[in-house]
Amino acid sequence: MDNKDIKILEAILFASGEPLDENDLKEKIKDKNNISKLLLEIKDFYKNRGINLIKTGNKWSFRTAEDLSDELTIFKTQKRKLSRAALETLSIIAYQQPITRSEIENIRGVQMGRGSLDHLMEIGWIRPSGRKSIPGKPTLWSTTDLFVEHFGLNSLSDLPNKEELKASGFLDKRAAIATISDLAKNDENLQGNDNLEQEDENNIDDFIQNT
Amino acid sequence: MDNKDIKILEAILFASGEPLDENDLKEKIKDKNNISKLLLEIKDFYKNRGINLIKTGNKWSFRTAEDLSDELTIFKTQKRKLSRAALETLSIIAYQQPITRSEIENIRGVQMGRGSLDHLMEIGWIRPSGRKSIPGKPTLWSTTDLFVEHFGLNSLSDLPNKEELKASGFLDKRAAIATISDLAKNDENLQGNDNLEQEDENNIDDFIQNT
Amino acid sequence: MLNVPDTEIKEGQFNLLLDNFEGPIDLLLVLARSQKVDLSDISISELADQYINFINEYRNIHIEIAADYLVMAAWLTYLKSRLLLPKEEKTDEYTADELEEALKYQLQRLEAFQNISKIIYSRSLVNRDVFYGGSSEGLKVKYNINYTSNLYDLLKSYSQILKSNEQVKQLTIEYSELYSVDQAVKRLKGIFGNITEWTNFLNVIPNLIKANKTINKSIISSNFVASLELSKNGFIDLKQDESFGNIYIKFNQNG
Repeated sequence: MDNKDIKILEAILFASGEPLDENDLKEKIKDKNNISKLLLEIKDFYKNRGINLIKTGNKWSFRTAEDLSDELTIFKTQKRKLSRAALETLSIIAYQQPITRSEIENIRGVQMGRGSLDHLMEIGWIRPSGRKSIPGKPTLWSTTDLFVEHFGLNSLSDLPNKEELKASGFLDKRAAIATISDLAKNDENLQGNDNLEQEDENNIDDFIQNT
Repeated sequence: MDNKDIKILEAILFASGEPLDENDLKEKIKDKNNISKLLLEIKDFYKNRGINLIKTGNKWSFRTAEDLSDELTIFKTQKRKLSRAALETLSIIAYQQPITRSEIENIRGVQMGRGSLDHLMEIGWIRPSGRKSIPGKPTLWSTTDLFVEHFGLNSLSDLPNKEELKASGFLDKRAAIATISDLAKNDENLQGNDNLEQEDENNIDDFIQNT
Repeated sequence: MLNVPDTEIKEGQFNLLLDNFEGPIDLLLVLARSQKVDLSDISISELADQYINFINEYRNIHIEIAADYLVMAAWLTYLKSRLLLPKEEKTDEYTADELEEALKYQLQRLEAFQNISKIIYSRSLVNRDVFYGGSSEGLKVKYNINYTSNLYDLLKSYSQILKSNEQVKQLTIEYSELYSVDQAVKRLKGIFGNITEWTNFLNVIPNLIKANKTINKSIISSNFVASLELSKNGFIDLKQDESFGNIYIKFNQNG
C-alpha cells in the first residue's frame, strides 16, 4: 500500500483511542476531498479483522470486532448495571425524543422511580433538550451523542425496528386513554412509592436471564 | 479472513494498548502451538499500514508506523473534571445570574479562592456582565454561550428548576441514614468514578503546565 | 427469544412479589402473555378476571399492596361490568369498546418498548462488548485539556447546595405547656402521705385550667400514666370497680 494518506489516517485513529471527527481527520491529510472515500477504504480493509473501523454520528474510531466480546471480557470496565426500569425509560426516550417525563410515564403506565432520569443522565446517555410549550413547560428529554456512540449506532435513524414501531402506531405519544393514566397519577399521593425506590436492584442481568 | 485466533490476537493487542508477552497471548487462543506463526502472519499483514505489529524482547505490540512520527503530531485531549468548588460556583452563577462574588460566597458559606472565578472565565464559561449598583459597584457574573453549548443546553431556561430537580431524583436525601444498599451503591459509584474524587486540586497551574 | 415473558405466572402461584413488576400495566402484560402470545387477540374480560383474582389472592397473603394495583383492579372491574352491559347509547364518555381498545393499545405499546429495550441492550456496547484501544507511542502528542464536567455534575452540585441550605435552617421547637409525666410523678410523690384512703383519681390531680382543653387533657393523661408507673413500682395501689367506672388511688404503706 503506497497511500500515505491512508497510513496517516490509520495511525491517527489508532493512536487517539477515541472517536475522531471526520473534519478533524481531514486536516491531517493531503487529499482532503477524498476523506470519505479513504475512510471507507480503510473500513473495508479491516472489516474481517479483529479490529474494525466504525462510524458513529460523524466520528470514526477503531474498535475491537463485535463478535469477539466473549474473548475480551478481561477488558470489561462497565460495571454499572442498568435497572429494567431505566432501560425501558432509555429506549422510550431514544425512540420518542424529545419527550417529557409524564409522556414516558404514560407509556410505562407507572410513575417513574426517583433516580431513573438522573441515573441515565449521570451515565451521559440522556440530556434535557428544551421545554414543551404546554402549560407548566415541562422539560423535554433526548439522547446524547454518547448514547449513539456507546450503542454503536450510525445515527438515531439507525435505531432497530423504528419503522415497525412507527407503523404499528406505537410511536404516538398519546396517553392510551385518559382514564387509565389519570388513575395511575391520582394515586401518586396515596402510595409511599416504596417499591419504586428499590428498582435499581432489578438489574439487567436478571432481566436478560429471564428472557 | 477466517482465522478466529488471528482476530483474537489482534483485538487483545489493540485493546490492551501495551506490549504483551507471547506466552500470555498463547493462553487466549486455540492453536497454541502456532502462536509464533500467527503473530508473524499478523506482522506481515500490517507491514505497510499505518499501524505495525512490533516485537520487543518477547513482547508484542501494535504501534503507529515509524515513518509517520516525524511529520505527525496528534492532539490528545486530557479529560478533567472541574473541582467541586468551581462546580458549585459555576452552578450558582448559572442559576442565579447575574450575581456578585460576595453573593456567591454567601450562598456557599465560604470565602472564594482568588483564582476561582478567573479559572471559570479562562475556560470560557463565565464572563463579567456589568456592575451592581450598590456601594463598591461589584462586578456581576453571568454564564457564556460556550457554557450553554458545553453543557448541552439549548438555552439557559432548560436548566431544571428546583421542583424538577426533585422529581428527577437529584434532591433525594440519602446521606441522613445510610442503609446497607446505599452503602453498596456508593461503593459501586466510587469504583466507577475513581477519578472524580481526586479532582479537587487540579488548579489553574496544572492547566497551564499541561498545555 | 425476545418475546418470552420476563416472569411466568402459573395458576395458583401467588408467592410472586409485586416488587418484581413495574406497576399494574406491567403485571397485566405478564398476565396477558400467559393467556396469549398475540396481544391483539387477547380477551380483555378474561384478563380482567385474571388480574382481579391475582390481586385478591395476593392480598390474602401479603397484606401490603401498593395502591395503584388496587386502583387498576377497581378500574378493570368497572370496565368488565361495562363490557357485560348491553351496548350503551353514545355519550360523552368513552364506550366500553373504546376503553377495551385503549387498554389493548397500552399493553401492546409497553410490550413493544420492553422488547426494544432488550434489543438495544443486546447491541455491542462500548466497554462491555467492544473496546477502544491503541497506543500513541511513536507519535508526537500534544495535550488539550478538556473539561468533562457535564450537566449532571452541574445539577448535582447545585442540588447539593440547595440541600445543604435547607439543612441549615434551624428547627425551633416551641416551648410546651403540656403537663409531662415526669412532672406528674414528682407531684404525686409529693402528696403520697395525704392519700391513705381510697381516693377518686380525679381528686388527686391538680386543678384544671378551664381555658385550655389540650392542656387539661395532658394533665389528666400524664397523671394517669404517672400513677400506673407508680403502682407498677409498688408506691401506690389503683382500683376500678367496673368498666369505665371511677378510678381510685391509695398510698401503699408497705411499698
